[in-house]
Amino acid sequence: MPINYYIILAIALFSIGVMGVLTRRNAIIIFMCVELMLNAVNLLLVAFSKMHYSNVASFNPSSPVGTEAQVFVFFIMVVAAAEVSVGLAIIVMMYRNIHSVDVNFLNRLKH
Amino acid sequence: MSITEILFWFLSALALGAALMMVTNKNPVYSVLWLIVVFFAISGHYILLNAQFLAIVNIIVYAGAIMVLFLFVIMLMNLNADSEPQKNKWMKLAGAVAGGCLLLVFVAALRQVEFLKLETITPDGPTGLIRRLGYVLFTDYVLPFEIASVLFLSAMVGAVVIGKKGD
Amino acid sequence: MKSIIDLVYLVPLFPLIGFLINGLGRKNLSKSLSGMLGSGVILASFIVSVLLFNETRAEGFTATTVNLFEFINVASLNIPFAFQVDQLSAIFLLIITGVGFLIHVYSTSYMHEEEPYHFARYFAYLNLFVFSMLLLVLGANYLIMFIGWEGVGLCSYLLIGYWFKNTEYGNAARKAFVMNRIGDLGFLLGLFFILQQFGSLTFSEIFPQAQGAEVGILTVITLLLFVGAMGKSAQIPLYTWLPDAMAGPTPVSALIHAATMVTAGIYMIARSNILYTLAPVSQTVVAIVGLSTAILAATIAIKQNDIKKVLAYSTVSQLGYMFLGLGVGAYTGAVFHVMTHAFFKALLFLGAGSVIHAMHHEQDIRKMGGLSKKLPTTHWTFLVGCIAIAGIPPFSGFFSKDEILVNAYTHNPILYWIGLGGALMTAFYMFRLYAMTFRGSFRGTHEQEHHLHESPWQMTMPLIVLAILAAVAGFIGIPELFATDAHRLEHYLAPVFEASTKLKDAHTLTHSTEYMLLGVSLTLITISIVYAWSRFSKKPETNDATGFGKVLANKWYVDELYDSIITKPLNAVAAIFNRYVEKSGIDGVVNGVGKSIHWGSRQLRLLQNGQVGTYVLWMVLGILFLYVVTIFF
Amino acid sequence: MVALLLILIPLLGGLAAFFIKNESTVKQWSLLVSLAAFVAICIGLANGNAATRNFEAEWLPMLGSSFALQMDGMSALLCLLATITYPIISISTWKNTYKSANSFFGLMLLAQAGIIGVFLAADGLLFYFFWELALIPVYFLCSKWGGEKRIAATFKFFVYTFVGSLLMLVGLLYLYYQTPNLSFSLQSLYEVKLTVAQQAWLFWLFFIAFAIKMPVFPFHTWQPDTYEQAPTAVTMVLSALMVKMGLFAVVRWLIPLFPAAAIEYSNIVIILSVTGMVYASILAMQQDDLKRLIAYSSIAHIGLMSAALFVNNESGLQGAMIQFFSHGVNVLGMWIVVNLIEQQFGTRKMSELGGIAQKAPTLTILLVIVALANVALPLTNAFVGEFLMFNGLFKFNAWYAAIGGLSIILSAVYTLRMIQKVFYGNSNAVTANATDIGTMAKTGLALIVIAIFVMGVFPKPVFALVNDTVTMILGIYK
Amino acid sequence: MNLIIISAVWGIVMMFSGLFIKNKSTAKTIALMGAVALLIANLFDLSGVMLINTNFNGMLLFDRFSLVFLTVVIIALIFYFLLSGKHIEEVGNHPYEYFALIFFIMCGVALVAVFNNLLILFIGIEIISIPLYILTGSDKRNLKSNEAALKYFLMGAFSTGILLLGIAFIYGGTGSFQVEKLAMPSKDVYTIFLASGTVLVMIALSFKVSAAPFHFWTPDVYDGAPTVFTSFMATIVKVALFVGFLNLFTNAFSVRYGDWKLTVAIITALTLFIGNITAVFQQSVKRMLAYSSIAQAGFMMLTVFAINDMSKQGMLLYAAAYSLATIGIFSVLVKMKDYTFDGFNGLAKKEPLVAFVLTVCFLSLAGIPLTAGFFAKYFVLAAAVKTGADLWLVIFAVLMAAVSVYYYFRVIQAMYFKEGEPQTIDTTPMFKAVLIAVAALIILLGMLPSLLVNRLLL
Repeated sequence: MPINYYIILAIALFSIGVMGVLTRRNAIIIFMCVELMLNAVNLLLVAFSKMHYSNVASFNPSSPVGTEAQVFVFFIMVVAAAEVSVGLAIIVMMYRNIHSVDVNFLNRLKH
Repeated sequence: MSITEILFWFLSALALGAALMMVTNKNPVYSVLWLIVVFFAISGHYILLNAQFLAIVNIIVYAGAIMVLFLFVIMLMNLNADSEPQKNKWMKLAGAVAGGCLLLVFVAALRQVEFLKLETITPDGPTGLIRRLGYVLFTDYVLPFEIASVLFLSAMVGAVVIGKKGD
Repeated sequence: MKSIIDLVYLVPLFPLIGFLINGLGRKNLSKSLSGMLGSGVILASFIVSVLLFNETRAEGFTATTVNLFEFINVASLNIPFAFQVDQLSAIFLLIITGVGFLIHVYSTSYMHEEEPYHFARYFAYLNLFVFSMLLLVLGANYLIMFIGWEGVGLCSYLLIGYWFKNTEYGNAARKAFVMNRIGDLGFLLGLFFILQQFGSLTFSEIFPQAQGAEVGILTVITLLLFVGAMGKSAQIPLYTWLPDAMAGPTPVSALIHAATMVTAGIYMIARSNILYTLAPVSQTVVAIVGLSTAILAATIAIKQNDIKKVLAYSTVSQLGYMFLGLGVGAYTGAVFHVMTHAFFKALLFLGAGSVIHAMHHEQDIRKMGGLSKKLPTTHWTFLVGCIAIAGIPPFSGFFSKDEILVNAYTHNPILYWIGLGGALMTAFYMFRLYAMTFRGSFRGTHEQEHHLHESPWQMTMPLIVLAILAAVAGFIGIPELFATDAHRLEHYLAPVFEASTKLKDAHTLTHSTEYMLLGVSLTLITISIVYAWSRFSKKPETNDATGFGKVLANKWYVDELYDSIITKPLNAVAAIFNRYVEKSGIDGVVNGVGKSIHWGSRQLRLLQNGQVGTYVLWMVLGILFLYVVTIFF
Repeated sequence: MVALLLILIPLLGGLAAFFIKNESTVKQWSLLVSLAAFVAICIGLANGNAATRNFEAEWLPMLGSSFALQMDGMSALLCLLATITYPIISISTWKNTYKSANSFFGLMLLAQAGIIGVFLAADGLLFYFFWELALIPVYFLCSKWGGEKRIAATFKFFVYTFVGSLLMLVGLLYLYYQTPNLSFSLQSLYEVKLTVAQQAWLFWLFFIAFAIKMPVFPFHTWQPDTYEQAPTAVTMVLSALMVKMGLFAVVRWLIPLFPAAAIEYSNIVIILSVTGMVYASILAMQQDDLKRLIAYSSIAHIGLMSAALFVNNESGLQGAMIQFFSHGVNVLGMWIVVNLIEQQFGTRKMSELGGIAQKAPTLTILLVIVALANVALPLTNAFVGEFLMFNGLFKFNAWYAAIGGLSIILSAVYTLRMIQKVFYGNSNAVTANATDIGTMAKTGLALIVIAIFVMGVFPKPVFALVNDTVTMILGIYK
Repeated sequence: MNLIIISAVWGIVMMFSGLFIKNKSTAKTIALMGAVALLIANLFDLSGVMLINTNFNGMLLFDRFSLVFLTVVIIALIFYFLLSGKHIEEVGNHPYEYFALIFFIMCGVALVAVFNNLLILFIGIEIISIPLYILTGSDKRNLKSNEAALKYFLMGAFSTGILLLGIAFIYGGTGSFQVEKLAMPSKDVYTIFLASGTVLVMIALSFKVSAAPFHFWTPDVYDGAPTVFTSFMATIVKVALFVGFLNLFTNAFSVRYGDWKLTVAIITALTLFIGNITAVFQQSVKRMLAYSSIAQAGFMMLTVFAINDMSKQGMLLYAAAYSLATIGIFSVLVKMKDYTFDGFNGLAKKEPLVAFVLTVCFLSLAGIPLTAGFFAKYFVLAAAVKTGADLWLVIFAVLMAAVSVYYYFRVIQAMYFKEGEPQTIDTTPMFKAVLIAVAALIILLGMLPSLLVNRLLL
C-alpha cells in the first residue's frame, strides 16, 4: 500500500472536516467536524509512523522508529478529550443563555 | 489485490462516505452516529497500519466516551433536524469550494512525491504494540505525560467554572 | 599717508549720527533742536566733502580706496567695507551734501507744523537717506554700492509714506519700494555675474579686467545692472512709481526724487562706464530706453495739473536724457546734467513746496494763478528754474542738455532730433506750469488768498542759493564754442572715464554744425516758451482734458495697464494657489492620505462581521493563499 | 562638558519647572534656566578646545551607540541661537498668561533640551532620539495651549514629521549595518562606503525626514496650520529653532553621508526649494492671518536656505549658515510683534487691524526694522546670508537664482502690505485704544534689533565660527 | 523547570484555597505570593539551581533567552496582579479558580517558552488555550462574554487542527518531533512534507498570536472577554506564544529560512496593515486596544521574519515594553465605565497622575523615544534591517507605526486637550504607586534598554 494513499485519505478527511466547519451553523456539528479533522491528523501521523518505520525495517525490524508518532496520537486524543469537555461546557452555557447553538446568532461582537 | 488492499479501499470508502454523511446530514444525532462510523473506519486503518493499541483507544475514547458526550449534549438540548436553519447559500458554496480547494492544493503539492513510488508499507512490526508504546510513554515521554495532568486539571476546573449552575 | 582722504568715513558718519540721535531721541528733542541737528550734520558732511573735493582736484590725484573693515570674507569671496574717493564720487558728494543741506534747512520751516515727535522722525529719515546715498556713491565695490542702493530705496519708502495715516500715500510708498526691488533684483543678478566673471566686486579690480571679458557676458552684466538703474532712476518700464512718490513731503521730493536718489542709476552706469563702453548693445538699449522715457514722460507732463506731478514727470524725462547721454557715451554729459538737474529741479521742487506751503497744501495748478505778486522770491527763483530746465543759455540746463544732445547727434542724428522734440515739450510744459501758477489771476478760495504770504527765510534762502547755482553752474561744463577753458568738468572727470574715452572713436562735430543745431533748437524752444507763456497766462486750462489730452492726463493708462497685466493676474494666481493648489492640491493630498486611511478603516472593519463562519472562511482562504505562495513559489 | 551642560540645564530645569505651582515663579525660573544655558554656551564659545566642548559617555554599547556630543562651529552657532532665543521669548512674552503655567514652561524647556541635543549629537541613534524628543513637548504645547483647531492641526504636524523621522530611522539602521565596526558614531557613519544606488535611496529616506521638518515644498502644508494654531511662544520655538533642525541635519547628517547622491539630486532638491520660495511668497500675499503670513514667508526663506545647502559651493553654504542664525532672530522678532498684537487686540487678522502706528510708534518702528530684516535689506543680518546664498545659487545655475530672486520682490510686496494694513492707515474700533509696547517686550525686541544690525554689519565672527563645518562639507564633496 | 512545577502546584494551591477560604479578597494575596514564588523559582532557574531534579529527556531546552523572557513575563504578571487583582476577584463567583487557571496558563507559558519537542509545544499551547476559553467566558451572564468564549473556542479548536496537521507533516518529513532534528528531512523526497508542515505550523501559530489573516477572533474575543482577562491574554499570553513561535522558527527552521521567508513577510505586512488601519476607526478604547494588539503583533512578527540575534533581543524588549504598557492601560480601563474615547475626556484634570501614566503607556505603544516602546520597535526593525533584504517590509512597518500614532494619540488628546466630565476612578495610593512604577520602568527601559537586553549575555 503506497503511503501516499493514506496521506490523500487523511487530507481528504481533513478537508471534509474543514468543509463541515465552513458550511454548518450548529456549534456542536462544527465542533464535531473539528474532531474529524483531528482524527484525520491522527491517521496521517500513524501513516507517517509506519512510513518511517518501513524505511528502517529492512535492516532493523525492531527499530523504535515511528513509535513517537503513535504516542503523539495518544496525546492528541487526550487533549481532544479535555477540549471536548470544556467546549461542550461552553456550548451548554451558551445554550442556557440564548437557547440556541446557532453560530450565526453570535454577532453582538463585530466591526 | 491483496486482502489488505481490499480492506484499505473498503475502509477508505467507508470513512470518506461516512464523513460526508456526517457533514451533510441535517439531523445532529445522525451526524454523531456517522461520525462514529468514521471513527470505526479509522480504527480499522490503524489496525492495517499496525497500530493496534491506538485502534482500541480510538474506539474507546473517541467513538465511545467523546461521542457519547456529544450525543448526550445534543439530546439534552433536544436538537433535531429542523432546528438548524440553513446557512446562506453562497456561504455554503464558498465553504465547500474552499474546502475542496484545500484538498486540491494539498494533493497537488504532494503529488510530486507520489511519482517517486514511496515504499509500500511493511505488514507488521513492533511499533504499535502496547508494550513498546508504554515503554516510550513512561521513559522518553514521561514529562508530557505528567504535564497532561495539568491540562486535565485546568479542563476540569474550567468545566466546573463554566458549567456550575446558579451563578 | 594720513590725509583728509582717510577721513572720508566722516562724510557718511555725520548723517548716521544725526539719524541715530534724531531717531532714538525723537521723543525728547525739541523741534528746533532736531532741525538744527539734522541740518548741522549734513553741513558737517558738506564741509568734509568740500575738503575731499579739493583734494581730488590736486594734480596727480588718483582714485583712493579706504578700507574700513572686513565685511564679507569667505575664502573665494572677499568684500571689504571700503570707500573709494575719486573725482566722480567727490562731485556726487558735493551735490548730495550741498543740495541736501539746503533742503534740510528748507525742511525745518516747511515741516514746522508737524508734532515734535514726527518732526524728529522726519529728520531722522532724511539723515538716514543722506547716509545711504553717501554709501552708494562712496562704496569701493558694488556691494557697498548696493547697500546704499537699497538703503535709499528704503528711505524713499519711509519718506513717501511719511504721513502713514493716508492709505494712498502708503500705497505709493509700497509701489516705489516694490518697483525699486524689481530693479534691485536685476542689479543683484548683475553683481553675481560680475562675481562669476571677475571674482570680485571691487571697482578697482573689475575695471582693469573688463577689456579681457567676453562681450556677451558684459552685455548681460550691463543690461542687468541697467535693470537696477531703471528701477532706481525711474525709466521705462519701471518709472510709474516716481510720480506717485510725490505723496511724500515736498522737500523729500526735491532731495530724493529729483536731486539725488533717482540719479543713482546714472551714477552707477557712469561708475561702470567701461563695462558699458565695451558692450555696445547695452549702450544702445540704455540710449533707447532713456530717450523713450524722456519723450513719454514729457508728453504726460504736458497734461498734468498737479504741480508736483508735472515736476515729477519732468524729472523722469530729464533722467531719460541723462540715460540717453550715458547710452551715447557722453558720461561727462550725463554727470553734468545730473548736477545741473540737481540744482534746478531741487529749486523747482522747493519752489513748488513754497507755493504749496503758501496755498495750504493745495497742489492743483488750476486753482492757483497770479502768485507772482504774493510770492516774489518764490516766483523769481522758480522762473530761473524754468528757464534753466528749458535750456536757455546761459542757464545751466542749456549747457548740460546741449552736451548730451550734441553727443547724441554724433552718435546718431535721429536721436538728436527726437531728443530735441522732448526738449521742446519740456520748455512747453514747464512754462505752462509757470504760467498757470504765477501768471494770470488767482483762482483759489478767498481764504487761501487771504493767507498767501511769502515763505520764511529758511525756505527762501535755499531757493535763492539754488537759483544762483541753477543759473551759473553750467559754466563749469561750457563747450569750446563759447570759452577757452572749456569742459572743465570733463577734464576734472577724465580719469574716471579714461578707459572708455580711449575706446571711443573721437569724432567731434564741426563748429558750424554745432552752431546750426544750436540755432535751430534755441529758436524752437523760444517759440515753445513764448507760446506756453502767453497761452496759459491768459486762458488757463481749467477743464478736464478730453480726447488725446485725456490719454496724456491719464498717463497713457500705463498704471492701468500694469494693474491689469501684472498686479491683477498675480493676485489671481495667488488666490488660485491659495485655494486650489495649496488647500485642495498639496494639503488635499496630505489630508487625503489621512482621509483614505480613515475610509480604509471603515471598510476594512466590515471584514469583521461577527460571523464565525466568515472568519473561518477567511482563515481557510488565508491558508490556501499562504500555502500556495510557500510551496509553489 | 559644555555640550552636556547645554542639554542638562534645560532638561533638569524643565523637569523642575513642573513642580513650581506659582505662575510668576515658574516664569522667573524658566528665564533663569534659559539664561544659565546661555552662560554655558558662552563658555563654550569662549573656550574652543574640544575637551571642554565635547562630551562622550557610554550609553548603549551593544547597539554601537554612545552618548556622544560634539560641538563644532555650526553646532555652536545653532546652540547659541537656541539659548538666545529662549530668554528673549521669555522676556517678550512675559505678559502672556497660561493655564497650568508650570507644565507650559516645563515643556518649553524640555523642548529646548531636545533641540540643543539635536544640534550636538554626534551619534546617529542619539540624534534620532533627540530629534523625536524635541517633537513631543512641542506637540503637547501646541495641542494644549493652542488655538481653536489646535488638536487637528498639531496632530497633522506631529504625524507628518513622525513619518519622516521613522523613514530616517530605517535609513539610519541600514547605514548602521554598513559600518565596519557596527557603530552609530558620526565618524563611523561618515566612513561607510556605499554604492551609488544605496546612497540614492538612503538619501531620499533621510531627505524626506528633513524636508518635512524644514519644510521644503511640497512638504510644507503642516506649517501654516501649525504656526497659526500654536501658542505664539511655541510658534517662536517652532520657526526659530525647530525648522533649523532640518537644515542642520542636512549639513550634518545628509550631505556628508551621501555626497554622491547629494550631488546627483541637488538639482531636484534645488528645484523644489526654489519652487517653494516663489510659491510660498505668492501665497503669503494672500494671507489675512498674520501668523499664516509669517509662516509662508518663513517657508520661502527656508526654501532659499535648503537650496543653498545643496549648491555645493562655499558661498551658498556660508550664506546658509549665517542665515540659520539670522532667520531665527528675525522670525523671532516678527513673532514677538504678532504676539503683542494678538495679546492686545485679540485678533491677528490684518483686515481687522490698522493704524497701530499712531498709538504705538515704538512698536511700529521695531516691527519695521524686523520686517526689513525679513526682506533682507542690506546692513541687516539677513542680507549677508541671502546675498551669499543667492550668489551660491547663481553659481549653481543662474536661472534658478533669477527665479528664486522673484521672492525678493514678492517678499517686499507681502511684508509691506502687512506693515501697511496693520500699522498704517487710520485706527479703527479694534485698535483705537492701542497702547505702546511694554518694557519687557521692548527689551526683547531691542535685543533682536541689535542682533540684526550687529550681524548685518559685522558678520565676520559668524563666518569664522562656522568655517570649520563649511570646509568639512566642501572637503567631502571633493 | 522550577517554574513549571511551581506554577502547576500553585494552581492546585489556589484551587484548594478556594475550598477552605471563603473570603474572596484573600485570593489576590495568595496569587501574589504565588507570583513571587514563581519569580524566585525562575531566578533559581536562571542561576541553574533546580529545586527538583527531573530528567526531561531533551523535551525542554532552558536557554538564556527563554529564562530571561520568563522573568519578564513573571514581572509583568506581578504587575498585573498588583494592578488588576481586585478586578479578577470581581468577575464572577469563582475567584480562586480564575487565579488557578491563570497559574495553569503560566505553566503553559513556561512550556511554550522552553519546549524542545513539538509535543510539548502542542500541550503547552493547549494548556494556555483551554483555560483561556474559560476565562473568556467567565462572565457567564454576559452574552458578549459567552459569545466571545464560543467564538474563541471554535476557532481555537480549528487552529489546533491546523497545528496538528502541520506537526504531522513535519513528522512525515523528518521522522521526529525533536526541535533540533526538524531542520533536515530524512529523505530528500520528504522535503515537501516538511515545507507543508512548516507553513501550516506557521499559520496555526499566527492564529495564536493573532496575526492576519488569522486574527479574526482577536477583536471579538478581546472585546467580549472580561476586561481583566483581556489584559492578561493580550499581554502575557500573547508574548509567550510569540516566544514559542520565535523559538521554534529560530531553533528548528532557520536553516530553511528561504522557504518561508516570503510567507512570514506576507503575514507580517498583512498584520500590520489590518491591525493598524482597522484600529483607526474604532470608537471603543477596548476594541481599539484589541486591534492595536494585532498591530503590535505585526511588529513582533518582524522578529520571526528576521530570525537573528537582534530579533531575540527585540522580542524580549518588545515583550517587556508591550506587556507593561498594555497592562498599565487596561488596569485603568477596567476601572472605567465608559470605554469610548470620549470617556477619557478631561481625565488629565481630574487624575493627572493616572493620565500621565496612561500617556507614557500610549507613547510607549506608539514607539516614541524615551519610552521602552521605542527601543522595542527599534530592535525589531534593526533585526529586520539586518537581514539586508526586503526593506520594503521595514518601510511599510514604519509607515504603519505612524498610523498607529493616530489612534494611540486619540486617547492622549481626549485626556489632555478635550473638555469633558471625567469619570470617577477609584484609585488607592497603592494602585497609584504601582502605576508610577510601571511608568518609571517604561521610561527606564526607554533610556537604557541594555538593562534588560544585557541579561541575555551571560
